[in-house]
Amino acid sequence: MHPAHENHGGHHPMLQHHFFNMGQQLEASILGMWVFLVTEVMFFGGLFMAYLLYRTLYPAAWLAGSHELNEVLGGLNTVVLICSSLTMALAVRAAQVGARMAQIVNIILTMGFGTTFLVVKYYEYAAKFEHHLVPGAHFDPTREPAQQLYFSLYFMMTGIHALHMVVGLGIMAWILYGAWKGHFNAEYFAPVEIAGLYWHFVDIVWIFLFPLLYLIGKHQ
Amino acid sequence: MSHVSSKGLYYTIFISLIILTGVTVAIARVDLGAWNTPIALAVAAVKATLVILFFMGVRNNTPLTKVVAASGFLWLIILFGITMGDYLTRSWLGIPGR
Amino acid sequence: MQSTFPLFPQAASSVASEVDLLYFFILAVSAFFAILVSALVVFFAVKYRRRHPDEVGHDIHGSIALELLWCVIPFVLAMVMFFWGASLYFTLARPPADAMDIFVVGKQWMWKVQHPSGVREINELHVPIGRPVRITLGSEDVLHDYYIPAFRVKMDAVPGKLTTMWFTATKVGTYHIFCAEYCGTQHSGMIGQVIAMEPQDYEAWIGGGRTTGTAVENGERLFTTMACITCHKTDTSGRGPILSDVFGSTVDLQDGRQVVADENYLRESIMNPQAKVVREFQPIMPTFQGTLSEENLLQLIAYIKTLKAPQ
Amino acid sequence: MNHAVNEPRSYLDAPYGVASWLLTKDHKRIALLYLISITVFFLIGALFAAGIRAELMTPEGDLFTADMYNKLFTLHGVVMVFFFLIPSIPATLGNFLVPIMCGAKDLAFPKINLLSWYLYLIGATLTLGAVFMGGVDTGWTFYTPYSSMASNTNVTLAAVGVFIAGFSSILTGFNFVVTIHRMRAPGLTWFRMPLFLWAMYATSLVMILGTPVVAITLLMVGAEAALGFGIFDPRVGGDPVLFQHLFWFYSHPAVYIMILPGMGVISELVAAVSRKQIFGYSFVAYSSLAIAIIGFLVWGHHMFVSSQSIYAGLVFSIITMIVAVPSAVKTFNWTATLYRGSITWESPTYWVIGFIGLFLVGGLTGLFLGAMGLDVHLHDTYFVVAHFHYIMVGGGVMAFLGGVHFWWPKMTGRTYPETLGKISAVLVFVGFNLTFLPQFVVGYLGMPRRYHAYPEEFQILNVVSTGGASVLGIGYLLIIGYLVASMFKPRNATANPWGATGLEWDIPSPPTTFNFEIDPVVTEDAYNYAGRAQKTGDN
Ligand code: HEA
Ligand code: HEA
Ligand code: HEC
Ligand code: CUA
Ligand SMILES: [Cu+2]
Repeated sequence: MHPAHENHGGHHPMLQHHFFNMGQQLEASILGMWVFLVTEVMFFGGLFMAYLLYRTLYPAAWLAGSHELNEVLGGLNTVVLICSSLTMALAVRAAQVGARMAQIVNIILTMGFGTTFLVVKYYEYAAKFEHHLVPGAHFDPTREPAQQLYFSLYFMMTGIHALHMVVGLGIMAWILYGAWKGHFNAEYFAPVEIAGLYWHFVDIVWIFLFPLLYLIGKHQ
Repeated sequence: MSHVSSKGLYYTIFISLIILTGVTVAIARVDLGAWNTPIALAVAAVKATLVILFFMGVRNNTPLTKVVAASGFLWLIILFGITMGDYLTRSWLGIPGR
Repeated sequence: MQSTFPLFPQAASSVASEVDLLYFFILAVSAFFAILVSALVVFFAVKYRRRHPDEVGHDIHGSIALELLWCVIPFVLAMVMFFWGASLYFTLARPPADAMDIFVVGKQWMWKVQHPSGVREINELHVPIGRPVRITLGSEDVLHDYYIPAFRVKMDAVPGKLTTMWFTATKVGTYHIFCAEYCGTQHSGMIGQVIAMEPQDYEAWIGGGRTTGTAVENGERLFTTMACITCHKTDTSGRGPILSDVFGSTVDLQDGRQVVADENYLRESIMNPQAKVVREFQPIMPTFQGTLSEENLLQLIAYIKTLKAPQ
Repeated sequence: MNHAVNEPRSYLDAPYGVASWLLTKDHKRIALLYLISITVFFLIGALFAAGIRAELMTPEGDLFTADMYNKLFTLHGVVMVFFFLIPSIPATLGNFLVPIMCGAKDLAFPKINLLSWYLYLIGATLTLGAVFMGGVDTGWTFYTPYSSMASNTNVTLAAVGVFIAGFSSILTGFNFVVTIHRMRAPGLTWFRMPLFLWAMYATSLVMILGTPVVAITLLMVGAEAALGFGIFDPRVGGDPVLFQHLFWFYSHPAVYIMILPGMGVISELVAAVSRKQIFGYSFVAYSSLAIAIIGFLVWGHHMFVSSQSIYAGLVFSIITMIVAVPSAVKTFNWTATLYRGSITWESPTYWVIGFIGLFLVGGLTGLFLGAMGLDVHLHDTYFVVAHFHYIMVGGGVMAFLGGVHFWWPKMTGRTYPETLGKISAVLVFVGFNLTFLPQFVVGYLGMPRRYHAYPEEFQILNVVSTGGASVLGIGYLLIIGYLVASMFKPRNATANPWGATGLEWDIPSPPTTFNFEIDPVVTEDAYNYAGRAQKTGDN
């Protein structure tokens, strides 16, 4: 640490030197996380913009593309993610009340749901490769060209979302380590809280992706 | 912000989310004409709001956090609104490319 | 062409002097503010220079009246610029109804021109003076931009759609054509000349050009050779809709939408037929993407535009 | 100054050695790391500019091949915009000053601050890698479908480089927002903040809300170029113009990322060189926010001839005109601040005056471009090139250099030779006008930009321009020369060489690692020169 003139005595060990107190530190990290999430919203926003435009221009292609997706798997994944959001919220709560075991269990459950999601996603992707639905040179030539737009966006949106899940799992592993060590308690739980914010955000993205990609024109 | 919500609240939200997922899937099978997509999006928006308010704790947070949380969506509306404004008015003049 | 050291471009179209007028207006406003502010800054800096090291400035905090003044004046001036610029833009965007049609296709790195009579040229454009010319632009590969500085007109050529620009040349002469949208290696070589001629000279020139038929005739020929005619007949026996009178009409689509059949609609119907399927028809029309060049496409569209239902 | 034995050491001396710099979390050291890196990139960008100007001496394309020329201006634009100007003031002066002006010991997230510098380096290295592997030739705007389908250069690599650098800029902005919201000293209310903080706050908003969009857009281009995803491909129904919307949604606001910090610097400098309360403080403060927010609604003014709808064009044009008003407010307030001031004639003043003059011309020529009917003629000609160099180089770089000259004693503890400071400011001003004034003329004549060869009648103006660039270049090199030289001299700067107000002038030059020995409490408005004179008078 710094050979500081400042006296850390009496301060919480997790208080960084440039903050006045734990309250300021927590508020700063939560605000920081929200600001970061705004950038994430804008990041996905570019893709949603392209989606919105092309869906307006080529409704038929979107219908045909959507019919190639497995609605059951998509729905399953939605439920899986909602479960993970619940366990995540419970994990944060456990940290807030300083319950170590509950933290550990809930974080492991969250990671379990996250992994399930990715495994399901893997099977979905594999099927797309088999059916020549991956845009580019091998795209099924009998399909209307605009369907390539649908699948380009499908892969970019779900792919980047899945990447966020992978990052999320990494963060969870790190939080799990802290929880195991018993770092988090009523006074210091910011890492769990902001990890939770991230995880919920990724869930929200999927809440929109599911109807937009999987559920177009199911009545037809 | 050391507000601790009750577990019961979290379970309630969880169940609402599951139900709403069911609602989205069910509604997709009914033919509502042009309304299918807006309703699906509205349900998604409700779900997202629930997550943001309760799971993410914005309900108990400072006004600043609320503004920040809203600003991303507001800016998306700018992006979507003006860009679509361009595409939807392109044929009005009846002159290609104007 | 021009002198060897020009400082102001020639004005050789009907809109050129209007554009210049707006230019001079904004120039005058700008010059006024630039000189005013610069003069004040230098004047204050000299007049109120520091006389001794401990001096501080007067304690002035501001003035609402002044702030309002310099919000409102620039705002009003800016609005004048906006309305003037916008009305000029409308003039530039809307070709007169009696304009003659010329097709221009940009392609890395040349401009291919097709006159109504079917005469073609590359990197040159012969036009009569005094007559509005409407140019329909297409692109075979990437973005280009057809720019004639002496006419103060410019428009992007966008792959995947058609765009329009128009002008009336007013002075006989030869003027630059530039490609003004970056398009790769020879972007700066994608240049050419407009040759504005007296109408009778133009007629003579166009008469001397060798053609393989007018654009419409070529379109008609393509309509047969590309087998459009097998589906699009003049009676209801075809598998495709009757194309007579389709241009400019409102078409009902399969998915309930309605579109106005303009040039871009016709273009899309041929290149990406399944994007907008006409109501009560099957999406069986094949795409002609890759089979039809942008020029052929323009000819087909020219032909379809002439199709009229018998009275 | 009286060096007591147990006085804490300055941030420059406290732990020494390479590792202590490369792993530092001190915002002031990170600022210096950034300062060095952006100077390197400025020199690289300037070298490309020298290449451009040398080629344009003659109408024929004789010095470089066409492909080479295209790569030169692309890399010039990419390097100057993404690796020099965008990080210039925020990451150097901003990093250094934001915590100090807030009265804080550091930014809210020091580790993330360091991370942003590394991301910047990684992004820059990838882009330079693209240079060494043969360059990129799309123009800094990366327009599709040329970039995604036709160009066979390293588009993907360069796009990824810019993508990563984008995150470094996001992280900087994010750190500033949180710091300004959460770490201000007691008593430092919003309307007591120095205007530089207001400007950095507004800039950060743009960074946060805009940059992610260009990041995802470049990713889409990369996916299209590398994997054949057809998001902007007209052959599958994609629309190349959509790319322009997404690109300018960021890149127009980004021009305010480049100028707002400069405006903030000038606001500080104007007050300091005239020892006077800034005229209309709250108008200057609010106009920064107005520019940042309204600036998000005008992006389509780059697309007046792109085939966007005329109605969208109308909206963009009118808002473009409106966004000029807050800039006007700032300009007039700076001018009014000088009125009855006590104006010093030291080198910062030269940069202030230079900035105001050149920014004016740059801003006013923006109005020509914002008027739709006129932009049809001017779009993509040298008029546009002159416009943005007047603002970005005449405005942005002048403000940056002014700020560096003003805070140099604080940052390094050294002074530089005043005479050289003045000479270089005059050289840059004169050289700059010689370079870019002729480009307005040649632009109205119709010379398109990104042209490797041009018609003969444009030659004389281009020769003048190249000559001016040489003067300009000498001016820049001179500055770098004497500033670097000053680092080898002993520390001789006093704590407050300009007699300026502001928390940064109350602490030693250079400051200690934690900035403040005693946590400051703010009791007065910014720029309270009159009050301060009162106090010393009373003594
Ligand atoms: C720091 C960068 C910066 C800044 C601040 C600006 C500021 C402005 N810009 Fe500029 N611009 C660029 C950088 C910048 N620009 C770049 C890089 C490009 C080209 C990109 C490319 O294609 O490669 C470009 C291109 C560009 C175009 C597109 C041109 C084209 O390609 O066809 C337009 C069109 O409207 C425009 C307008 C403006 C306007 C109206 C402002 C305004 O904000 C200016 C406001 C300031 C003033 C007006 C001066 C002060 C006012 C007064 C003294 C009072 C008097 C005022 C009135 C009477 C209103 N700019
Ligand atoms: C911050 C941004 C920034 C900065 C600082 C500069 C600085 C300069 N730029 Fe830059 N420029 C851009 C941003 C910037 N530019 C952008 C975004 C584009 C658009 C790119 C595109 O189209 O995609 C552009 C394009 C551009 C063009 C148009 C190219 C074209 O369209 O074909 C030109 C032409 O003159 C030019 C010139 C200069 C000059 C002379 C300087 C000078 O300020 C540089 C001064 C420095 C030196 C001159 C070098 C050091 C001196 C020497 C080594 C001595 C010897 C000198 C000579 C022999 C001349 N620039
Ligand atoms: C296999 C049959 C077939 C061929 C060959 C064919 N078309 Fe079509 N065309 C159709 C059908 C069916 C439709 C209506 C459904 C649709 O819009 O796709 C149609 C629609 C159109 C339309 C839109 C008409 C409207 O009323 O809006 C145009 C224009 C058109 N075709 C032009 C052409 C041209 C030009 C060619 C030749 C280059 C061609 N077609 C070749 C079957 C065909
Ligand atoms: Cu074609 Cu530039
Ligand atoms: Cu702009």
